[in-house]
Amino acid sequence: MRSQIEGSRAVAEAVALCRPQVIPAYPISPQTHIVEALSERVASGALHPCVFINAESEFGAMSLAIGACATGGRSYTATASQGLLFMAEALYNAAGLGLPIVMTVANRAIGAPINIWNDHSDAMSQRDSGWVQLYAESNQEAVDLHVLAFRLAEELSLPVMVCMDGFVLTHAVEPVDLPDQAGVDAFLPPFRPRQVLDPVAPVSIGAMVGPEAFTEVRYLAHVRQLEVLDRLPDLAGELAALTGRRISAVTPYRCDDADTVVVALGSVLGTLKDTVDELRDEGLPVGVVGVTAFRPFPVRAVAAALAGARRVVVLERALAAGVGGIVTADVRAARPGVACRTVVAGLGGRPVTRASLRAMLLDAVADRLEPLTFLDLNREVVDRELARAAATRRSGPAAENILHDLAGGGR
Amino acid sequence: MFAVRIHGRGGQGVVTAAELLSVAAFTEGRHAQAFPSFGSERTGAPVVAFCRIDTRPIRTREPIAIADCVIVQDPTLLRHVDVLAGLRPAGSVLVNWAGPVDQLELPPGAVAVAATQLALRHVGRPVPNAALLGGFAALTGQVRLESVLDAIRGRFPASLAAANVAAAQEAYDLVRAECEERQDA
Amino acid sequence: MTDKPFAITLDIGSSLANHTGSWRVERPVYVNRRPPCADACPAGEDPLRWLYQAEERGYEAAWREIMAVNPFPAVIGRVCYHPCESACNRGQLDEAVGINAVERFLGDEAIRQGWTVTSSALPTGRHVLVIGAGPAGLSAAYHLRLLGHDVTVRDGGDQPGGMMRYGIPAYRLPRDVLDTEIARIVSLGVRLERQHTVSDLRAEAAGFDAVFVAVGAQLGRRIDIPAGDGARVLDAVTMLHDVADGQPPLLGRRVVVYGGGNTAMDAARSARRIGATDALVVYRRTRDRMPAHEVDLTQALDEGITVHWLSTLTRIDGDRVRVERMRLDDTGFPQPTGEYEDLSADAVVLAVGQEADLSLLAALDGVELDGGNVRVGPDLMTGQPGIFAGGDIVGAEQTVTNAIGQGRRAAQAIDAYLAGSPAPATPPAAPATFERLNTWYYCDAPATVAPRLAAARRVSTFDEVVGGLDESTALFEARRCLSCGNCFECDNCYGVCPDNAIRKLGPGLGFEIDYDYCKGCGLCAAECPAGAIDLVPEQARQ
Amino acid sequence: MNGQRTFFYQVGTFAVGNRLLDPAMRAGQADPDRANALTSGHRACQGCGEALGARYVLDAAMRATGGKLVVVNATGCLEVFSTPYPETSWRVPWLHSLFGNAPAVAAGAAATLRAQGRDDVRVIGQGGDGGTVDIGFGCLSGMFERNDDVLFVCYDNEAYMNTGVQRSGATPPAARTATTPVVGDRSGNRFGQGKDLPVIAMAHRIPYVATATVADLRDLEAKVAHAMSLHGARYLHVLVPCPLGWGTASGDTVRVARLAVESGLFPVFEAEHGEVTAVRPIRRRVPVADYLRLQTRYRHLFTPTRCDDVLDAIGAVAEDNIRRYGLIEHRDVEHREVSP
Repeated sequence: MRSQIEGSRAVAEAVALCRPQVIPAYPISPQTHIVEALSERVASGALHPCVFINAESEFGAMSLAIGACATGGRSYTATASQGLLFMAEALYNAAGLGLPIVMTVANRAIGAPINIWNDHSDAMSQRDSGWVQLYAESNQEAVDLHVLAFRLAEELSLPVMVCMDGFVLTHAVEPVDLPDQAGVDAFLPPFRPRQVLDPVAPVSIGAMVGPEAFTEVRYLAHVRQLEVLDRLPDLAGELAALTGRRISAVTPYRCDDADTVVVALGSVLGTLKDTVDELRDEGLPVGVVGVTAFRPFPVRAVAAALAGARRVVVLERALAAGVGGIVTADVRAARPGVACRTVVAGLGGRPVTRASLRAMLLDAVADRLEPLTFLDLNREVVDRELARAAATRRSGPAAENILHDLAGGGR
Repeated sequence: MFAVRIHGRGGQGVVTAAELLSVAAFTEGRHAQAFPSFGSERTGAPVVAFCRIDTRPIRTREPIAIADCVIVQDPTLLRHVDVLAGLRPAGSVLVNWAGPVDQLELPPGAVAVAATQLALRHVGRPVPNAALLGGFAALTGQVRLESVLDAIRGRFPASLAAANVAAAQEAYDLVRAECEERQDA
Repeated sequence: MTDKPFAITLDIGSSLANHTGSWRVERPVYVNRRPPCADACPAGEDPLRWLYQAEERGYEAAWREIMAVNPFPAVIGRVCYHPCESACNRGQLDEAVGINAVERFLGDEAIRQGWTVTSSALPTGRHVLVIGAGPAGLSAAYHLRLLGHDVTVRDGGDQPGGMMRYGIPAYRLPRDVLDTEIARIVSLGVRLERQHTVSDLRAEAAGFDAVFVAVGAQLGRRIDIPAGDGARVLDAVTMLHDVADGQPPLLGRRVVVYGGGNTAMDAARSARRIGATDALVVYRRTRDRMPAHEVDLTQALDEGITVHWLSTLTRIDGDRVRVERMRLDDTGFPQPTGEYEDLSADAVVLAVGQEADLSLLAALDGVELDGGNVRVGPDLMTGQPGIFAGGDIVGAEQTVTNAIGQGRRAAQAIDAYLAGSPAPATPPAAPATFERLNTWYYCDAPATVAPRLAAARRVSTFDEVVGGLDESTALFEARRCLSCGNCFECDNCYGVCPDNAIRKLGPGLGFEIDYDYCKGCGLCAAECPAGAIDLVPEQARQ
Repeated sequence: MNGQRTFFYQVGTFAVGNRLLDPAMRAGQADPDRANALTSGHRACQGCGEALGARYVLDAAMRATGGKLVVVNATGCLEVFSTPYPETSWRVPWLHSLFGNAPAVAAGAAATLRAQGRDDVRVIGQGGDGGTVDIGFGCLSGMFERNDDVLFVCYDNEAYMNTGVQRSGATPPAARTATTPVVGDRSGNRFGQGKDLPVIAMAHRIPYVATATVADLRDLEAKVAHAMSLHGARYLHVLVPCPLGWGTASGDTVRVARLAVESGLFPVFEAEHGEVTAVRPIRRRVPVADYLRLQTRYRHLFTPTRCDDVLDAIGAVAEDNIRRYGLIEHRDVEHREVSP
């Protein structure tokens, strides 16, 4: 059913349609509306049987999910930012144990300085945790991805993280088509765990593995994650039969004859597409590649989507300090030999506007783009701070000074 | 694409207003996107919410810089916030104000409606958002009053919805009368 | 492992493939150590074994365990001075187990239930003559019958029992009890010839394959004390014999008994029972050095008998005796002080020891006498092959219990002699010392105090003074046994092994250590209440 | 206390079994068919108190639940020695996740069971003192305050033994560890209350909190059985001596645990809803020195010179426990002091 609904609520509805049995959660902006809605559905009995647990921390929440999932319960949680980092140890553990937990990450920056607004720093920091990472462009896609995520997770015994941009998507009210319960039930059979804590057939889960087998365990985990790419088209097809919408690991947009292509993840793709449409109208051969599955990284699909591109710009919503792009490295590996620029944009909630994107693309097309560009960087502020830093050479929070500068003080 | 920006204070239902507006547009078969200014502001702080309405799917996610309409839920904001920033030259302004609108130094097209008074009278609490949406429907014609009233009914429990519907209806009537009066003038 | 994740998820219990026994440098081994009670028992009993049965209410089995060693449980349960209890480790914890009282309960229970013994041995056709129907002789006769030999017992007395009958007053050993236990021996097929005093051993031994001489020490020792006219002086042995025969001597109102042994106590207490109003024991040393057993002394004192400590009898004169005060020198020996005291006495009973009449043996070739005793080898055989001697006449402690033990040893030696093979010697097990016990596990449970007849009543009669235990108190007492040095299946080892390396074999079967997994931590040994597990070093392998 | 005392037996309450007792009155560990939840072949040190304690607890819980039990284990010695690939010593459904999250993982398991209506299957979380009082404390406290249906068992050996005997929040005063060395005037771990987790657990007013040791099996089993008869968050704190970390003879594990109790240094009690309901009285009191002397982690208190001031201070801790919990029973019958 199609409705005008907040993204968080839509995701909560989608999750509820998947009949999770245990939902542990710890509140963190901008994930709160999702778990609030779920707690309400559990309390009202609309989602039954399901246990909603107010965890004492994100670490606790993921740990509760681990226990719940290992006992054979379909388990879901949501978090963001610092919360994801606080979960980090448990994330690796859930993945290592092959527990098919599904989690929403309402993407948000990581402090310090503390920042509650959207970027991808959080999820990117956990890209090697062994979780499957799927990024939603819109709330509709977020909904579809969640339904897909449970099926994918449980079929392959892997945890799946659905990443949706905090506030930008979670708090946006827009039309979303939710599948019906019967359809979801048909798509998503009851959870049959590969391994389960059960007195009927006891096993020991979580052995200590030494040098003699650890490499093999890791290799198998890698192979298992790659299976996601094999399995995804079929499952997406099944889901498309239900929803009429098809999810792909990689979605090219107007790439056919594009010699400059922007690669991006998440909600910025919408603004990018509008920008590309605009430039196309002006005759510039530009395109967009949206990456939905970042882990496992769809190397072949990305390579295929970029096959005709002469220039590639990777629009990053996170920064690997000291290197620059994060996604860029994977794109480069997929398409070696093609000029690949990194544009870091929208950190900490800075709006990524069509105007800025347009200017950046024009630069790209004109080969004026630096290998690493910070979109809309306030040059004046950073130059002043750098000059000051060079003069005083002291440690301390640059952020304080910048804020002071922005407030108009300037020292 | 029709872009609306709503200014208010935390706790005044600014976000709800944007959402209800988007729902009203949605019920009319159009595409709409409502979203708040993403901040950590607490009750009383100036806040903004946005609503885009279009006949095509809305993909862009940038904040509304160029607005077709600005709704000001709290006139005291006018002293602190540049509510008119990015307003299209022919853009509409709807302000919650019980007095004559020309006291407010707003563009000539600005319309005032005493939404707080209407809310107090109908709802019993100073929540001007529903009334302002009624006024918006009358002022811009972007959504029908009935769509606004349906959105309100879909959002609130029956008695509260009825009170808000009454406030919206009355605001609609007042603004419509005002607009007609101006047109006539 | 089917679909389970490789290496991360494992099949339960698979660590059994890991034999941690290789970690071990010491191995625990179950042992049966020699408990102090058994070590101390002159009769050769192993009280722990029959207490173990009694603890389970297996009273008949317990009794049979005793009967395999000692045919007089009911007698011994009354008259033994229970060195087992003195040695009992429990005495160091709270109070010794009342082993003797339990034995008496078992003996009495056998009488009540009419339990009998039979010999399952095939007749050997050999015939043994036992001279003396005292405890040593009857014990030997009993064991010889159990071994399949024919036995004839010859005794000069009217009734069998020897000192059990003629030396121990009836208030300590009721005659019906004695008669029953003797009858049980006789009914095994022992030929008992009463009033048959053997004087020519060589002649009498003819036709027998072996002889056991156990005539006892029936002569009261006399000492030289100046005695004036009219002095009435008796020896305790004679006095007690006469009392036992129903012909109590006339002693008068005040009786002085001289001596500090059990016989002195018996004499004094018997004197009270045959009419003396005052019975005074004169003893030359102090109470803690008195050879009489504490329980006898206590009972005597309870009955109103007084003791003159540190005193020797120096003269008996008519109805007066003179005693000299003594003091103990540094070696604990009494030395005269020259201080005297006169006491009035209608009669003086000398209880200063007993001697054997060895004339019977003196004439035999090869038989050597040593002071008042017959010299025997470790197998109790005298210098004359086939002639064995035991009991009081071989210089051992003159107690019923010891005599019974002597009789059994003699029977075993005679059996070996008749078979032409030496008795097999088993090396004694290591002792079960108190230090080896883990006493934490034993409940605090003081000894049951046996009910006693009122002192007033016991003075005037020969009714039994010490009452027996009833079933529940006997059971309680039996269960106070610590089972020193021997497993009693408390399951501690099975419980405390962190490696589950102990297998429980089932009731009565004990435990087994699984050396595949035992790491040799020693917890089982440390937590064994009874100290029945030793840790022994593992041997280096080639 | 729960363990019913059986007098008039040579061995009643205190030993594991005893053929004289009705099988129902024997400890569960006496049962030839006991679960052996932790079976042979594990790689615990000789005389490991934790291995012993874990089997005691889980066997008792298996008994109480009819075998319907799942177990979640924190990282630590117990986990490492029990499940090195390719072998596991567990015979119960068992999961190891992380060091600091066992209470939450266990609560998650309980949540699934509740959601699936499998209330007959019960959950135990377990870990060492590090995983309980330190790194796992946040999750544990959360589990307590939510009253999740989990029995959490802390096997307290008073330091991080798995990593080589470093100090934990449960390390007692004056004990030498790898990070509280005895150097110069420094005398091992500093004095202070440490983290008294049973009392902290009580402050959550959860249905059941109890302490126990591997030296009193029947008491331990009774507490596990009682805990499993209840629902909600329950906490059992079991003292498990570590021969390696404490420097005790491997055969002394039970003895030293017993002395910890008998000296008054480890109070054994139980509490329901935050109130102490029962106390195991000291049976044969011993001076704290008798307990400390067996352990090389306290050797510096005795050699080269005896540190009476430190011993007195530790003695004062024992006195305080005795007073606080009423560990000395005032009985009519006078009992002889015998050192156990």
